Amino acid sequence: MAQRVVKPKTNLGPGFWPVTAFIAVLSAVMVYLVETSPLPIGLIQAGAPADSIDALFRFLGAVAAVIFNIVVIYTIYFGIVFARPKGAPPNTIGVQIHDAPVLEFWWTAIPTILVVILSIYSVKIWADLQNSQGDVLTVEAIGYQFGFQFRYPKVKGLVNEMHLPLNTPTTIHVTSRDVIHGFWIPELRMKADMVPGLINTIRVTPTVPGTYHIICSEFCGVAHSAMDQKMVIESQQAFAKWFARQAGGSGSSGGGGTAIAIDKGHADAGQKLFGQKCSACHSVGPFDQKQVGPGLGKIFNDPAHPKLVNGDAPTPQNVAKIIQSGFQGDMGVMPSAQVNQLSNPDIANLVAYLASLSKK
Amino acid sequence: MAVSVATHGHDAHDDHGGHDDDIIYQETRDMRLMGFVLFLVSDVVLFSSYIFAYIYLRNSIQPNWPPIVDGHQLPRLDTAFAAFNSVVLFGSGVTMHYALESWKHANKGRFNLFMWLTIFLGLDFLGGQGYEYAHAQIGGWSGNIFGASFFTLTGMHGIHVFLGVCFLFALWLQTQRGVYTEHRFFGLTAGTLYWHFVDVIWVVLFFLFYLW
Amino acid sequence: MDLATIEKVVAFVGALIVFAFALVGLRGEWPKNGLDDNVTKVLLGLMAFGCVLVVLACFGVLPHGGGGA
Amino acid sequence: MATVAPGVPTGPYHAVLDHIHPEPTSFIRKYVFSIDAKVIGIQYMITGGIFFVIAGLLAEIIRTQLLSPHGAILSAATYNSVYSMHGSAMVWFVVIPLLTGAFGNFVMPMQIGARDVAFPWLNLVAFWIFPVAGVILFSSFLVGAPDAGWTEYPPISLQGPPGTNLWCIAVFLIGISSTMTGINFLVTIYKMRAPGMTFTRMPLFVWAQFATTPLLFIATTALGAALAALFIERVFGVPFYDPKRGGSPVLWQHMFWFYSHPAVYIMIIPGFGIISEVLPTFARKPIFGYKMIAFSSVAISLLSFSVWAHHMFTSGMVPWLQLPFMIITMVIAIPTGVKIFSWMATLWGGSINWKTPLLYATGFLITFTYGGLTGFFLAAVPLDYHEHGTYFVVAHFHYVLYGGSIMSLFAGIYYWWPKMTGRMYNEKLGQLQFWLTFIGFNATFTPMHWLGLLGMPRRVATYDPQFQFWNQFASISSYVMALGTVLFFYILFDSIRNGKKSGPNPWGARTLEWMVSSPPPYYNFKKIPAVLAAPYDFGNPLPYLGLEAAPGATEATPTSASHPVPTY
Repeated sequence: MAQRVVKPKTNLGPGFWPVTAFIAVLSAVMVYLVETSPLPIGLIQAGAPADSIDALFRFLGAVAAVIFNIVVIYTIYFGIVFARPKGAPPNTIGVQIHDAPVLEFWWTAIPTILVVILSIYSVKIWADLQNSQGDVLTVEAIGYQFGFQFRYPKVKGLVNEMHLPLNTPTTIHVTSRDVIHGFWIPELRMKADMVPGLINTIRVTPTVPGTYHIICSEFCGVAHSAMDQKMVIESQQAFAKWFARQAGGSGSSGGGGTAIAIDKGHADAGQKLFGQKCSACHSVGPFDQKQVGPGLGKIFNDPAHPKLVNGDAPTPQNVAKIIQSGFQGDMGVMPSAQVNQLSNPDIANLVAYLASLSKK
Repeated sequence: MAVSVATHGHDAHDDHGGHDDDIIYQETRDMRLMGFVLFLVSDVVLFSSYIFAYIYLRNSIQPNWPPIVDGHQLPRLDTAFAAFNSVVLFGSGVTMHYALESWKHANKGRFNLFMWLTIFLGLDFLGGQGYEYAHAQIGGWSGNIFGASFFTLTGMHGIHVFLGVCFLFALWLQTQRGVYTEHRFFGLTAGTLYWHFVDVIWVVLFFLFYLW
Repeated sequence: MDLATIEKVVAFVGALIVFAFALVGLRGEWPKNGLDDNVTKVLLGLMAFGCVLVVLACFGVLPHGGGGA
Repeated sequence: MATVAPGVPTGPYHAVLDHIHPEPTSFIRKYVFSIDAKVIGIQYMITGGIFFVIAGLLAEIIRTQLLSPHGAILSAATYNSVYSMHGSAMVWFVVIPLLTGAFGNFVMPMQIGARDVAFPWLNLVAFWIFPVAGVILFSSFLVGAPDAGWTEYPPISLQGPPGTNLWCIAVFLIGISSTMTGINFLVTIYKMRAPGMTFTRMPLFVWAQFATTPLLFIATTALGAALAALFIERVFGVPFYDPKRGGSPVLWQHMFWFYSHPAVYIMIIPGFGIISEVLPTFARKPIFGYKMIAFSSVAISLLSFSVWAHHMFTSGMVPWLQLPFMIITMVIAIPTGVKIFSWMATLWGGSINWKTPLLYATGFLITFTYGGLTGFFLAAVPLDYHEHGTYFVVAHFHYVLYGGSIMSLFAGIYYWWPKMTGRMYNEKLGQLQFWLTFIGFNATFTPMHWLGLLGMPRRVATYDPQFQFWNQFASISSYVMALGTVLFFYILFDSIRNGKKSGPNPWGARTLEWMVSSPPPYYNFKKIPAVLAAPYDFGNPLPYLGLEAAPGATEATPTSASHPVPTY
């Protein structure tokens, strides 16, 4: 066989125990850091399920860190220590060992025990979420392409923004009007799919006031990425005030603010905005150059289409109205200015830009 | 090193060509049979998927079944006729079984009789399905989920029956041309298994759509 | 006698015949042990079960409530 | 009657060569419509490689788009099509065909000592469906490519562009191809092993293929049913999924994931098999815990049928049903963990020869462990409420699909390349390519974990500007990965042109495919060998009898006069 027989190393290698100690220390440090971190995933906890979900994250994170350290560091260590020495003949063999039943038993048993522990812990937190208190306030959230609307008890119609009072166990029923959306408030660590024809329920208890995001987490169409809406957690007094306004007012649209100063719009700024917000669905060609919505290049003087999609005359005011409140009809669905995050001056700029296109 | 090699009986067969050939036939037949049965298993999964879909859709609008469409309660399907039609199909399964048995016992006359009985009963079943389709007042294929499930599942089954009839007819032609012998008839085995499979799928569909 | 009754009578008689022949076939198949034989056993058995279903349907045991709303 | 040498059993494929198909002579029959599993395997590899390049370019377009929070180059509509096609192509047209079709066909028959698969013509048909389906898939770009992600959840996919129909057809066809391959491989492995090759003497790659086959022909059929229903609903308006007409969108998710979760294991179990071949060969010691690795593949395969709803924790199902799905998902970690520990222990005490395939195998070990551990975070239902549908998921499945499946593919290609072509590749460049891929990969996908946890949903063309830094970091790292891939193709090209002859067994491996010349002869074995033991006992004589002039097999023992026959 070989001209020079290199005896395989059968021990654990020279540095096994130091490396093991290193793994132990590193793992201990990582576990300590994960377990003591107040915000293990770096997001604030704005309400009730967040803390228990973060607790689960810490626990899993600690276990995962230990396992990962063991696998990676030993693999690298074995790789270095048992590398074939330079000059050894290429058919030098390693230790001819097939298995070690005791070792295999333990490395099956220990993960099994870990899985049992992790399952029990997950089930416990799951049960807490299922049994958590809700129902003091019940809100219904409805997704549509592309935004969220809400129905509050005793408020007629739908409101366009969500406000939640502090320290109030709240049940949110989510559903959808058209396609599947996701309803996700990262700071509350809660999410449910908004499935048309189905009502899913989540329960939260907000504890930290502030403005947060509701994010759509299921692909829902061309403006999916823009489906990101503000929601407010506020003191019970502030909420009561807001709620009274909704209950008293028309309730339907969140607008009704200041009028749009159309004549103050700048076409240049409008062009930039158009590229960011509108060009996903609209071309600047004629009406028929349809992408998702119609082309807008000749919106103010198109003999073939003398009216806007909603049947109004093509005046700057009416165009601004569509941009502000969105559109839903047989041409498709366009999100409102609030969903698109367009301020009133933005709308004026856009109208000015569209007007400049039509003049060409 | 301990050499553990099993030795077996049939190693004294290297003299006559026919014997070797038999072994080759037997091994390929076993492989083809196993492949064919696995194909039937994957076909079972295909039907099971739609059956799962049917049960799922049905449960999603409990307790009204058949569903109410536009304020109008859909009628149940015609159980009496379906019972009759089912017997026709099950009968064809039994005749096919006896056709294969006759072939194994080299009884050509009875084989032909049972084969044609099977094909005739299969066609009869297909005709009955046509009658059923014309008379089922459940809003057509694309009207509602009942029609969608019923016509998709029974239609898929009907296609299988139709292909089965073609398969059996082709097999019969092959027997007339002497493709199969008394000892080598894998095609007939496959055809019989396929036909039994089609019948058994109907047992499930019959229960789901008419008796549940 | 209306059409449905005739259909039921024919189905009932047919189901008994088919059931009997299926059982005879099954008995003949029982001692054999190839893959095809085993599959045939299962399928013939299910077919016999189908005949039982047909009999139940003929006597209106299934579907419960006699159909309709 | 052909002459049979004493000591070699007969049988259809055990019979002497001229008993079966003679070697074709025309180019078309030899290289295009060949029924030789090795040629078909290489055809799969080339076709899959082409799709890999296309799908990889789509990935780079995605990353380039995400350089800017407002979307750098594409409109949202185009972007949606691009990532949908990237996912569909990578899953169905790259990873699955390469791991099963390519390596399964090239390596598996040789490893069990067979001359071909059980149904060579079925194999031919199964292969030719694959490029046709691929062309159909990519031609959907001409009419408006599908835009709802590779999962195509209705109802949004019901409104999708016309290309969605082509997508249905293409995936349906590739499903048929997978089903054929699955049946073919199962019969091959069950019925055609060489005499004496009992189940516990099979190489582990064969075990992996064996464990994958039921997934291929059972789960794939369910996907076919779901796709056909989607197609029927889109074209004929038959209600299955549309809630407005009584259908259920969640029904699609059940049917889709009933396939697609097992599909995850179709994409990884053969990879496990490749790793289990590479590690003992380069550590030059037996694989540690052969039986545990073999049985855990089967266990994973069976368990994978009962975990599909863990993709649907947020989509609305009976709450208590979440628990069994969560627990079974976690249980899968046990056989997987056993495998990982066994691979580590295989390195221990070895005489490790650090070549590119082994680098990839250890790279696989590290990234796959990472991906498996983040899988735990997703399996735990409460955490999944936060992570579902975010970049955390994207990061996780790229860790298992790229860090797992594609790394094992790289390992397998480097490992068997000399067998396929008879030529060595440039070892230095190969190692450089590994480091580019490994570092680029980790730098691309690690940040996505944080992005997802902090609130970035997946499938977005634009994103919150606060995430810009890590997105740019990921995009630039992905270019490093792309550079690695370009280098990879250069290495293969260079090897074909300038590579030195490898000889039959350059690695000193012991499985049967290395016992024949490189590239292997038509019908692999002139005489079917008899197998006496599992193949991994380095230093012992080779456990094969009857190998005729086994090239390079210096340790071979002479043919025995006994007459071994299969024990199946």
